[in-house]
Amino acid sequence: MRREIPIAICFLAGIFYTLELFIPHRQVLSIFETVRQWAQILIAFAYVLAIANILRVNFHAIQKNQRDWPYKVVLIVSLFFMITLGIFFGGIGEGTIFDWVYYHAQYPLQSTMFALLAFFIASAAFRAFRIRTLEAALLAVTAVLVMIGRVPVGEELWNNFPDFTEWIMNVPQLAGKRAIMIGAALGAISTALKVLTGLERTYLGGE
Amino acid sequence: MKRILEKLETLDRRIIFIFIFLSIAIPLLLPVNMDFSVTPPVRSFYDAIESIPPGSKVLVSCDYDPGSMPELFPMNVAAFYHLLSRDLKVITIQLWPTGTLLAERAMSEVLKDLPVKEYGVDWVNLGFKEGREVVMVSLGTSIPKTFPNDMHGTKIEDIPIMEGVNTFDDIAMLVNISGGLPGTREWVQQVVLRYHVKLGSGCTAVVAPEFYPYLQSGQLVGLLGGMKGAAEYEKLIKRPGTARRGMDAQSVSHIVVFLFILIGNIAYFSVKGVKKRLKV
Amino acid sequence: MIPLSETIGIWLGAALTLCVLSFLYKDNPFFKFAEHLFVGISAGYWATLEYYNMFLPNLWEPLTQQGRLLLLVPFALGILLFSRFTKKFSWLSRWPMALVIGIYAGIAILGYMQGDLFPQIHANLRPLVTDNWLTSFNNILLTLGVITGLLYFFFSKEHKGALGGAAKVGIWFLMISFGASFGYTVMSRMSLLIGRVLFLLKDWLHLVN
Amino acid sequence: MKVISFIRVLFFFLYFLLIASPLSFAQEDLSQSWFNPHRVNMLIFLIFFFAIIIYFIDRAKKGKSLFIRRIAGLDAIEEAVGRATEMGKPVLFIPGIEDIDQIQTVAAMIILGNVAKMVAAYDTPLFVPICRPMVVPVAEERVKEGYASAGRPDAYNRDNVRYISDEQFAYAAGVQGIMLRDRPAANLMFGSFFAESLMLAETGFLTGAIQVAGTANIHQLPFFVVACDYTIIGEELFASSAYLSKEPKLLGSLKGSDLTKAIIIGILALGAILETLGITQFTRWFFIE
Repeated sequence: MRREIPIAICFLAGIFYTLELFIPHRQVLSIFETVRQWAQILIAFAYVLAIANILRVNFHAIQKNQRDWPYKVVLIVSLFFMITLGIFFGGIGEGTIFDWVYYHAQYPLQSTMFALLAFFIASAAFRAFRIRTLEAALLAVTAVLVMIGRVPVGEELWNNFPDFTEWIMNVPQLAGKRAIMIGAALGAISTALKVLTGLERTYLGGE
Repeated sequence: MKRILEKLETLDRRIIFIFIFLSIAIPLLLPVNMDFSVTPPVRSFYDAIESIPPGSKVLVSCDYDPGSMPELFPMNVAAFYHLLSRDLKVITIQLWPTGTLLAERAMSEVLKDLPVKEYGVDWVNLGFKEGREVVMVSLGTSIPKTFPNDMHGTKIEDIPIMEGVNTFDDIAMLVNISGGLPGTREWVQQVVLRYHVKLGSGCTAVVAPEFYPYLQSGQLVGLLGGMKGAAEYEKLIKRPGTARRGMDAQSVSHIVVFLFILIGNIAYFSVKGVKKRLKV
Repeated sequence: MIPLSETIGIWLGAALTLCVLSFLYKDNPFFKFAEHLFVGISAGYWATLEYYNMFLPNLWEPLTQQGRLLLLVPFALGILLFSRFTKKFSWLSRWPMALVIGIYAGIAILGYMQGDLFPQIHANLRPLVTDNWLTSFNNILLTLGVITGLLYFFFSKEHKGALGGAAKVGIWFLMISFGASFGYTVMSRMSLLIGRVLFLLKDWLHLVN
Repeated sequence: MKVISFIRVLFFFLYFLLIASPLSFAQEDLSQSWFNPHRVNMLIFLIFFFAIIIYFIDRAKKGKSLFIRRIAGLDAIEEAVGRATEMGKPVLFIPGIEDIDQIQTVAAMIILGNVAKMVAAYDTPLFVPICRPMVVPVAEERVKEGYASAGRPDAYNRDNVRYISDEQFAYAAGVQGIMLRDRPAANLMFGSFFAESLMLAETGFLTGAIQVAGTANIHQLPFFVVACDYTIIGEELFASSAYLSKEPKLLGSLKGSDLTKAIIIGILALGAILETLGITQFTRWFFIE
């Protein structure tokens, strides 16, 4: 029973949603929509598990006086700070403290982390674009051509550079991309089918 | 010489980081304003707005978040400026909750240059509405019913600019500043195909190539892609902004990356490093 | 006049920006602080958002105010998730998990078929000979690239002989594709850094107007 | 097994039903009808694909041995885990940043189970940082099951499956922290990745870990290719479970996928030829509104 019921639930839900595309009837669509919303509600419930997980892991770290434990305190305090602000003090709308913290702490952190990619992309290019083999050469040369072709200086060098870059994007690049997309789509569909039919059931754990 | 090359081959990445930082900071501090031409997608975006008779209404949907601000915010500002300076009326909405504040900021920057423009008469912000594609479709049935109030809670009937605006037929053009999903793709699929509205899009450089097919098929009248697209647009409307400013830094940083790739290879071939196969 | 809260905000933003950038030199206490702060704030932010945007409007309010009793089903299933906190009943939490996985696996089948498989095949069926030599060349290249690329993904045959050769050509196309995406992305990533440096130079230090 | 035979009968029934139904209809309001005729093409494909997979699974179960080519990146997982054990360092498994609604995340969970089994046999700690709440219980179950099937249920440590944050870059920062401070010797990244891919792979490279990464997100593959030791590309990610478990029925399904791929290649070639001859009906069959 511990395994059969979940597998049956998964199978029925999956088959039902596979049929969605083929049944345009309004009433059926509204059932699809309702149940899909249930799934989203369940995901909302999972946040409780997630927060419990953060607390457990970090409390254990603090308890055991693990290296860097003071930072775990920062983590837990800021987590509670945000939730308390949002739920008990004034909500999340414009002009609230919650909103202020988002714009002046979370946003700069987020965008600076994002901006680190500029550095990483440069160091990765330096290290990896060594022309060792034909494949590596294709990789490096295309990257350089596209990179230069997309900035004003590329146009200075050669008038048609932007057009050439477009051609790379639209023809050889697209061919490779399309092959991966078609293959991945087949793989994804067959994985989904295996999960639905219970051929691949290990994701549900053991007895 | 050989030792220098060996050093170069395994250069500390922090040295690369310093060069990248400088390649961006220096051009921002000391701009040379390298010239560039305007690409056709940007030109047609501009022309589409130029061809609208003054006094017409344009709907601008600002669907992005602070994460893509460096690329999209300059376009947003430029588009507002272009529309208002041509005496077109701007109605802005947002399908991303984070878009509201950004649209407000963009507008307040434009109003510094065009202080005569009046809220409710020349422009209005109807605010954010949850519902993604559903909102797009419902705008097609009725704009006032979808947005009964503006973002400050004022009733639509009391806003002069909204008089006579019912469906997309009363809108001369749609501009979408798109940071992801829902965005330009959804506007094309849900609105352009059904209601035959003119749609111009401003999007990030990463997704721009995906929208070229829409441009070719005429479902988009113009496309601004990334900071470069924004810079070209700023050039056309003759109001250089942060995108124009960023172009030197963009060029220099690309060249620096290129030079590092070159140095890496020269060092590699002269030192004849251990052959390591590229694994797929 | 800039309000005080705005000034404090800009200084806070600048300080946190520098904390994160310090990571480029090496891991250090400032980065560790910023990292843990970021994780804590953002986890709290998303949990709060989920509470307001999903739990309240889609479950709690319709259930308690409009009496839509059908919503007791997801409510009960959601509670079942918490059975994980006990040892004895934790297996019950597999029911909601199975429902979610089932629904989305079903949707994925359609999504990949409708979004990727059919449109990509459709878009690639093009005439190999046309009036325009460039179009013909492009179409031939595209067809060749997709077919050889797909051959690379054959698993049940050794990549030797003709198949091996074709798969090798396929890899070339994949490599061009990767290189192009890489080069293409450089632009966006540099723009992001430009945005951040502008914030530091303009909003914080007022060195650039 | 009765379920499967039932599906088979059901699908064949539907298939014959469809052959009888006309392929094209005029545009009309479908909100009252029970079948969308514009999507017949996809239904036929789905039935066909599934039938092929079932056929090959049947054959595999009857004991026909099935060849599968070497996938270097997947062999490397075992090697990486082995090296981590020798060095006495942990293994890090990153399952991407998307929720369980993404089939790539499900595929990552399946690989996670296989990795847990390997790790349990070696008695090496396995860290699994997670970005989405719903993935937490699934990953916990997978790891626990992996340890149990290796006969080491006692070695499972709940605290090693960690939710970090829903925020993409907070997650990346947290994972970077684990890489730098716990110094895992093997970083396995499988699933759906976005911009954080390069950040993770570069930091992992800095710490000197063996890195194996796999995703079907094409836009991130270049970054894994340049910064990781081995990259699993697109469909290989979905083939991993068959490859790692060597279970006949899964290998059978892989063979089914391959046959379908061969047919698609045939379609691409035939379609191009027909288009060249000016025959467009064939192409239209693949069009979806």
